[in-house]
Amino acid sequence: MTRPKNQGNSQPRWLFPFVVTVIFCLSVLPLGRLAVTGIVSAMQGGAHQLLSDPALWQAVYDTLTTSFFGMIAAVVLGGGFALLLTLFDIRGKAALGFLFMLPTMIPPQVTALSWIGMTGPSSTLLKALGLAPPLGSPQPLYSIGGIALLYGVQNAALVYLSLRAGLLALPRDGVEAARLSGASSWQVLKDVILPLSLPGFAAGAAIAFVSCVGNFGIPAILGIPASIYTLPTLIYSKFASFGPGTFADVSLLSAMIAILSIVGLIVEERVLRGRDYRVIGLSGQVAVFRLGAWRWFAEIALWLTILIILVMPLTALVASSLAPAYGVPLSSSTATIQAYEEILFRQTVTRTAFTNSVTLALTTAFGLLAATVLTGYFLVRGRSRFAPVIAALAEIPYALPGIVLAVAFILVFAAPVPVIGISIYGTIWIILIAYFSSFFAVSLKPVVSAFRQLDPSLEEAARLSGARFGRRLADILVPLVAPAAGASVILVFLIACNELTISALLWSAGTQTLGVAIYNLDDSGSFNLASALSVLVVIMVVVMMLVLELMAKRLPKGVVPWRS
Amino acid sequence: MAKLILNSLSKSFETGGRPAVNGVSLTVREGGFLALLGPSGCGKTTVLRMIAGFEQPTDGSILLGERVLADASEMVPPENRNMAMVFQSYALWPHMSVAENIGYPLKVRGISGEKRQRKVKDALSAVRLESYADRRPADLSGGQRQRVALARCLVTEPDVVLLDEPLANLDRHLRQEMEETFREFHARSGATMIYVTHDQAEAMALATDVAVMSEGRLLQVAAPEEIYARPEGRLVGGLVGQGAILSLPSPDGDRRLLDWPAVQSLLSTREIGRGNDPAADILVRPQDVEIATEGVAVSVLSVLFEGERYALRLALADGQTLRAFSRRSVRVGDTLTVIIRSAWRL
Amino acid sequence: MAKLILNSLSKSFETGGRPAVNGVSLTVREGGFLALLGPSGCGKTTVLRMIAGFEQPTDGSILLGERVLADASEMVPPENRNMAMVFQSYALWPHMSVAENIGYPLKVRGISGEKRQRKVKDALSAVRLESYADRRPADLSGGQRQRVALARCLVTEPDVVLLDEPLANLDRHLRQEMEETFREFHARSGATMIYVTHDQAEAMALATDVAVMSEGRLLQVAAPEEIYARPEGRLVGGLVGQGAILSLPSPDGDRRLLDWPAVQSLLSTREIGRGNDPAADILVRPQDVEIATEGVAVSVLSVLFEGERYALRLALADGQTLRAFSRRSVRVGDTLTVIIRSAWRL
Amino acid sequence: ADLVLYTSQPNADAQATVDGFKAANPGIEVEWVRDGTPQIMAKLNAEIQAGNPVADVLLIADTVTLERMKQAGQLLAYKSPEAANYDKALYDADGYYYSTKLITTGIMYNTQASMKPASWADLAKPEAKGLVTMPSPLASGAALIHAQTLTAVPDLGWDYYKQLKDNGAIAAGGNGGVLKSVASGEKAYGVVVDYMPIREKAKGAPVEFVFPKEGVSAVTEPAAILASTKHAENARKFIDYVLSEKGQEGFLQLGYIPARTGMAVPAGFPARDTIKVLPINASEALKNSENDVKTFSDIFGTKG
Ligand SMILES: Nc1ncnc2c1ncn2[C@@H]1O[C@H](COP(=O)(O)OP(=O)(O)OP(=O)(O)O)[C@@H](O)[C@H]1O
Ligand SMILES: Nc1ncnc2c1ncn2[C@@H]1O[C@H](COP(=O)(O)OP(=O)(O)OP(=O)(O)O)[C@@H](O)[C@H]1O
Ligand SMILES: [Mg+2]
Ligand SMILES: [Mg+2]
Repeated sequence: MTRPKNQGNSQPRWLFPFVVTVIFCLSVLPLGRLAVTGIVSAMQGGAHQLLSDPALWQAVYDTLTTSFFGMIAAVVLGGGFALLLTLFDIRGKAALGFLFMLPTMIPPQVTALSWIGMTGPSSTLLKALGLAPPLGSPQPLYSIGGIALLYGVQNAALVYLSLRAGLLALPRDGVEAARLSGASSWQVLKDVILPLSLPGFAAGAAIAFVSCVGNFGIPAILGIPASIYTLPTLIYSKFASFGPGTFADVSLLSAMIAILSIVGLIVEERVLRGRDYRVIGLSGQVAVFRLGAWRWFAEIALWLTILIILVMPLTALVASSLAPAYGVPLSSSTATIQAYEEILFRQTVTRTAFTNSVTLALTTAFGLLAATVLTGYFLVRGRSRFAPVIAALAEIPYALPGIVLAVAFILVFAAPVPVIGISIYGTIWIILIAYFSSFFAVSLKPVVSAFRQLDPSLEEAARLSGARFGRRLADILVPLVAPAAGASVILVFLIACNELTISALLWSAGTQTLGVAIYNLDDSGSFNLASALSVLVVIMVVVMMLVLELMAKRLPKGVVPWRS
Repeated sequence: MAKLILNSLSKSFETGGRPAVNGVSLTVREGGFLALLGPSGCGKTTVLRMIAGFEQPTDGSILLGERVLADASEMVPPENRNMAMVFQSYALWPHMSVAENIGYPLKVRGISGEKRQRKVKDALSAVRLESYADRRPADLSGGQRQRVALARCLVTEPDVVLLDEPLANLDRHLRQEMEETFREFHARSGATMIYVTHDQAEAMALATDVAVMSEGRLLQVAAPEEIYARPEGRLVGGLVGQGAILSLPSPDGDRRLLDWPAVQSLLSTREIGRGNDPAADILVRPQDVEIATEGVAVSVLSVLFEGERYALRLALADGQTLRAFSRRSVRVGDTLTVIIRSAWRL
Repeated sequence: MAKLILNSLSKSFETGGRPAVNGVSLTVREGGFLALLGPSGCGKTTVLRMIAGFEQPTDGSILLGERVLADASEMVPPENRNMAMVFQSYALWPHMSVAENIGYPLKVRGISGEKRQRKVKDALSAVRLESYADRRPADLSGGQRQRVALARCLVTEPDVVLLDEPLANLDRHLRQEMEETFREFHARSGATMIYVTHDQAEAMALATDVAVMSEGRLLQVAAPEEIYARPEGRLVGGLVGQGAILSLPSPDGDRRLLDWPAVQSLLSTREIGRGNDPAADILVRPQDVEIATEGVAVSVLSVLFEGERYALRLALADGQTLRAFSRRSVRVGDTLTVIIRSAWRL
Repeated sequence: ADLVLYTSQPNADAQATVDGFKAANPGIEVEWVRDGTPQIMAKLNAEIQAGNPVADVLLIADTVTLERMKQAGQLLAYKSPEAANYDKALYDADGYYYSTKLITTGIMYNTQASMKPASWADLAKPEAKGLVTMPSPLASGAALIHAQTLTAVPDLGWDYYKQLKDNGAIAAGGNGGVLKSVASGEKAYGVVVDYMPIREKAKGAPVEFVFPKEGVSAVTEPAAILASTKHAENARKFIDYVLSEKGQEGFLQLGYIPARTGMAVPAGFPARDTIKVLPINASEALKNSENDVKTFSDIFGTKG
């Protein structure tokens, strides 16, 4: 009599160790190392009064409020786009979806500055309308609301992509049944579509929240003038006056951030708990609602949004790349493409940076996808007790400001790796690992929510066909979560392409990234060169997206996020 | 409520070759109960989906009384049609409990509190799912899901009820109970009902009218007795009842209902002068084939036990097959003689 | 291939109250064809899912020959069981075309090129979907989807085939063809087949053994003729055949098959000395109820046209109901006299 | 590489410095990393924590930071022969660090502004209400030094910053942000390091830079050798180079005021002796820096 060989539950034996190893390397190791250093430093540097400093609690409060409202803004913006573009008969969906991705590519400082310019006394737009506030009047964006708004713009694509993947998995007949029940479009949305796409929604909102908690660029520009400090800006200020207690302070502040992001996660978990999102049967087609007379209105609103979040900052960017110096009024006589010549033909760093960033971003996006599909599968199907812990650990690195994560990785890797004796410090590998760690959550979220919605019988049918785990993964699971996988790859790619704060600390000769190159140019006052490089990055991304568009027919349905 | 009129309704899908529905014209009278019968893929679901407003006709129009519900250019959205439907795929909302699923159409209509609870409870007990009110659809068996879909469909007072194979996954007992429920519901509410089924016994038992479709076209509409007794054409003849269709020489005149002497003479003409006369399709129903001591000789091709009786497939001398019932088992290969009590020229 | 043995198999779900499957012991002999019959929600699908390996039994074990497939602690994963299944919900892969869906089990088994194409083509033509090879499942009708699921199930050479209401959405013609396909497949491959259905005629026609379940328990397993002729207990009696169950005084001795005189005497005893004798459940099948000029008087409760005949519900004087068939229509409320040719004490 | 340099100089300047050094010392392979001062310090300290500092020499914003490193024993002393050509205030007496240039912080204004500021006090006048921007000490090392320098001036002190705050001044980001904000006309006046507006003006931007009459603060971009260096010899050569006339000439070329005595000033700057540099005591400043940051952010910060 032969005994059964292994548990019949759906995952292979190596999956749990694999997931644990991934989480250990990408999250536990750097965070743990940082914590150890923090504790050691706290003991050496004496007890710090950080916790009793009201400024800290004010910062926690400000972080929470800005992140919360930022999340709301991202959800409204990204959710609105996702709903309108996937469910309604809007014209020009592809173009709108395509353009909506791009603001993620514009560095937040650029967006912030162009918005300040737009709404401030020198705004050409407001001047033309006669609405320009007098010189010196307070800038409305220097506020909690302003920060939240820009967070929203910056993170809207996160919500858009993750929700869109959820919407594509909606069963059409469920929507139809609701309409036939007499529910108006609004009721269908509220009672059926949103609850069913809740995993995607919650994932997008959670990742947006976490991203806001860790953002540095926007509060640095918009917050500090209004005396609004968030935990990341506070951390920067600790680094600015580096002292013996700095590591302790930074670890403590990072722990705060970790707690905030875990709070966000718990909320997400609560929202999703005890519900079933498995779509029974086929979900091949998406229902399309007619907007009727509202269509014009919706289309105008969508294009207007694109204008504000993309065209205006981009115009500002292009304008400053063409200006010979900052503040010189741009006209056909003053405009010069000298910056582009300089960037393209004289600066050697440009090519290195392009190669590095594109390689890093592509490797991270696709490498992470492999890890996240497995981890996501484990989290959703695994019924493991450790699932919540693993989910939380995956999330924290993304919430930490890049500088903290980079420090953590320096702490881990500055000395040669024990046993093998190779040092990856100063090579591109350390940036890659840090990227893996930081963007793990971005990549994981949409995939997890897609798995939540999957009808388990589809996998069962494949198992009975004799397909082993790897096979099922390749043939059934990945194609079925393709929209989410596509979203995760594109998101990670977009974010990694422009990444600055991590690589700023980890780069060394020959491993400059685009973010670093732009920052360095900007920091040294070569604004026009920095702008020109930014414009080139946007152009590069647009070209890559167009290539994707050309390949779209060969890719699984729903992968290319602006195609319906 | 008013007549439901389909006016040379057509629908082509982009991906499909031939139209899924092709020029279907049909009037369902007020409070009528129409059964839609037809082979798999003939367009039944598509017709229902157009009536419900989920698909726009590519041609033709749908009217409810005077009101144009849909034509090729415009349509009333489903939520304004006051219809209810049982989907072939059930279309339950996985995030709602059974009771919530059933109560949703009431909720949307603003019925709440005690009244809604009572109605939901009634609907639950009508489908025998009282104790499952708090389950999620994913935790139900196939038949239970179907029953939830049924309950949801019947909980309101719709003008038109569309049922797409609503009993396909239920056992005989429940089927009978549910048929009873439909009948009651129909009598009570006076709603116009359209019932898609592949089970013609069910169709006959429930409907006031039976429509038969094939390959997107409407073949015949008539009352059940009528369509059973006088089917038009091979397709309807083959679909309604389990008859076998024989190809025999045309009988004289325009007699269509043939008795044994007439059939016998046709069978024998065929044996003598074959090929001369134009062939006619003659429908022979199994209950009209009687095993007797004399008659036409047949050999037994197959014998299936059906519980109540055996279903036989018999071959005539020239290889054409007949169907028959027998209370006794016979052996495959045996030779029998049968009398054909009645037959119908299609 | 070998015997499939279920050994006091049980399954409880966390959310469900009573166990979905409760101590089911059953042996399907090698190459057997077992039909699993039972009311909706009785645990049929759950049994199949345990055999396939999707659910772990909470108690008991499943063996294929000597090999333990599953018990409460361990199980062989489905991919190593060489089984095939038609899911009640079809479980087609929406991202693959029809041909890809069907070819997938072959692809996994490393069969490729010409051979795979041929097999897929054969399977497609067996389910009459030759021209739909390149469609996506979402663009098919309900019955067409079911047929794709069928084709996918039969395309390989599995040891065990599990069919969960595989014909529920097909019309009679296709059903008959598909039944024929199953029979052929069974004969050719020698696979052990387990067939869940709610249609007992189908079950009887196809299976070598019929198992009846109710509320998670196995009530009776026997050959079709056997179970039809000698059902055990009210539940099986009620499920198999469309009989009515009368509550009458116990007949003398242990005679179970009762003829008209015996039934008549029971009916009359009942009328005289009721309440004394312990009651017995007597199953009366409609085809055994004959409308005659004398016999017991009944009134007609309902008349349903079924095409071939009318199905009557009749009430005895004390209100108990009988079912009968009639070739002629009768009116509701009429009084008839009927003879009960044969009855069965349960 | 034979020498690793961590610097907060702008990119092009760092490259030029390294190129000059290599030209003067052929055969020495130099690797350099540049970043903002907070980042470079975070990086360096993390490396030190991990026990493997990579840098050999530092060339970063201010003496205060290096003073701290000196006290922590992280620097290597080297008495450069070039020190003789420098003012004693510009290098550490023990030879731990040497200033290389003077980057002063003064006032820039948009040419369209109504007032032409001539002193720090002008920024607190009603004409400048809501129109002043300055870098934040959190983002810029120079800004902290500037605040510490100005508050040490008896007439100004923290009261001056309170007046600025009351006058609607904002403190945000680094010097680059200030430049953009003033050049684009969003603000009229900015507190900023000298070379930025002077360079932009040369390119045609509508800005002017003034050295206020009270004097300017200066950071001196000192160079130092790390105690853990593995290339001490090359490191010394580097120090010698940046202090040498040739090295200083290079800084001049880049548009900075060289620290070495007797050097010219770049185009656009007033004569060296007309620039009044306010003094700062590095060890004093170091002691107070934490407090000063706090005071600063209490004024501009969380209480506002
Ligand atoms: N995942 C689940 N969780 C809880 N209860 C379940 C679950 N799946 C099935 N059940 C319950 O177990 C019982 C048996 O279900 P099963 O699906 O086996 O029924 P079935 O015999 O196949 O019925 P049908 O003919 O309606 O398909 C039902 O009462 C059902 O509600
Ligand atoms: N979305 C679609 N795109 C393309 N073809 C479709 C689509 N939906 C249905 N069809 C085709 O239209 C025809 C009619 O489909 P329909 O669903 O109306 O059949 P049906 O009569 O309900 O069949 P069944 O009894 O199998 O459910 C079928 O041949 C089907 O393949
Ligand atoms: Mg259908
Ligand atoms: Mg079932």
